[in-house]
Amino acid sequence: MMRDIRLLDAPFNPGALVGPFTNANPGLGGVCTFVGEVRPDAAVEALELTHYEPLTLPGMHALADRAFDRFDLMGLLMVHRVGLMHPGEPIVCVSAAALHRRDAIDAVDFCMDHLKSAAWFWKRERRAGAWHWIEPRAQDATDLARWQG
Amino acid sequence: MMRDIRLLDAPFNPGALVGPFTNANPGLGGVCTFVGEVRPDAAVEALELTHYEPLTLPGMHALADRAFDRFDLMGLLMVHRVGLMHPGEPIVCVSAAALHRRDAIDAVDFCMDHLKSAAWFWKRERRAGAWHWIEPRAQDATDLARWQG
Amino acid sequence: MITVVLLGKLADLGGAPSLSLGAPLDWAGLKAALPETLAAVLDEPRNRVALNGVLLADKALLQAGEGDEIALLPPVSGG
Amino acid sequence: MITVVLLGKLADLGGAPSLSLGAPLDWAGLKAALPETLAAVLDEPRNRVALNGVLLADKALLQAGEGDEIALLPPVSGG
Repeated sequence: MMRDIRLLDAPFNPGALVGPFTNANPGLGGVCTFVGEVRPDAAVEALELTHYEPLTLPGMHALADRAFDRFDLMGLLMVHRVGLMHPGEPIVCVSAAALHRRDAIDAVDFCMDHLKSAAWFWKRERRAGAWHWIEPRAQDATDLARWQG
Repeated sequence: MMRDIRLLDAPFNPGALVGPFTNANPGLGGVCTFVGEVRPDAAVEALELTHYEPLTLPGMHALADRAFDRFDLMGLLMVHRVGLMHPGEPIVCVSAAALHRRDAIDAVDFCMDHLKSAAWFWKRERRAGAWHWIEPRAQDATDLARWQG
Repeated sequence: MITVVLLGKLADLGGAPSLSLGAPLDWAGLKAALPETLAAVLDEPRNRVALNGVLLADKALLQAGEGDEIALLPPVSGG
Repeated sequence: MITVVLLGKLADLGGAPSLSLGAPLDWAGLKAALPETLAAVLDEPRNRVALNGVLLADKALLQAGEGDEIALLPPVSGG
């Protein structure tokens, strides 16, 4: 079982992670990968993601545990940026390897919904030289509710 | 709008397609990618996928049209192998770029379900030196029904 | 001549991936010109027919002439 | 000393990402020792508290001693 959970404080190349991850899961039927990037927004100069080490990384590991419990996975890669980021930079990469595509796709969907709404990250944007904290979005709560019950 | 729909008759490296595809969609919020490989099976020596050119490629384009209609996509990559394949070789790669992750993930899910069940491919396996045609699986029809109505 | 392309297991029943038959051909004429084991399954609704790359809604209405391509398509197994 | 780590917008209200306060501290003592604008929002249920990396079910029962780390956690915005 391949399991790679990381917080990175510098830019990363998702392809350089997903290739070796795929090769580390011989016999897989499929690999699903989601890469999120900082969206360009004319008004946003930079994005900063703060984490609290004693909660954030254990929280990601707990999420990985739940994904392994819920889906039939061979491997899971979950990498998240922290620190100062600029538009176009990858912010998150989740990759799941499984015998069957349904498990791989659903596991990525599940991990992304939880990372985007329930993970221990605090986000702020710099607009016109001033920092603004980002509030949770209603859509994130809706996405999360899909996995309950 | 980036759109890359291909049938390939030789082994390919998905990473070499997805990297340039991602770069060709500046401003994206996320990219979801699924790569399917020929699953190793002790009994299966090789897999052969036959297509009928006048239907198969237009069928993939029609599927891409439906994905663009149904989801809010910036780009779609859909590459499928034909010909003789061996376990561990990539057989399909679908990648969708969008502003929002839900569109990217759902578009890949949608395209994969349709490629696996409704696309114009005929598959056979060689076991103990003899070729056997693969029948459609009931699960494929179930997967497809998720997108109807 | 008319080219008949046989896909999937229909190629096994026909003994080759494609055949050349004399024009013209209607549905009965096609079946009469094909190996009997292949002709015997062609009326099954799950076996579809395309003429020059276009699926026929009703294969019994097939009318193929000189230079046409008929494709005989069993159920797909998918990608 | 007790380290108080302030996350997200609570760091703005506290004027720094972390503070050092004298031990021991209970919930009332912590609020009394913090800038008033920060202390004023700490009872809001959506602001959570962790002691040495463990979330408190009831922050009003906080008991922190020498060398402990208190984290004040506003709602996450997610990844």
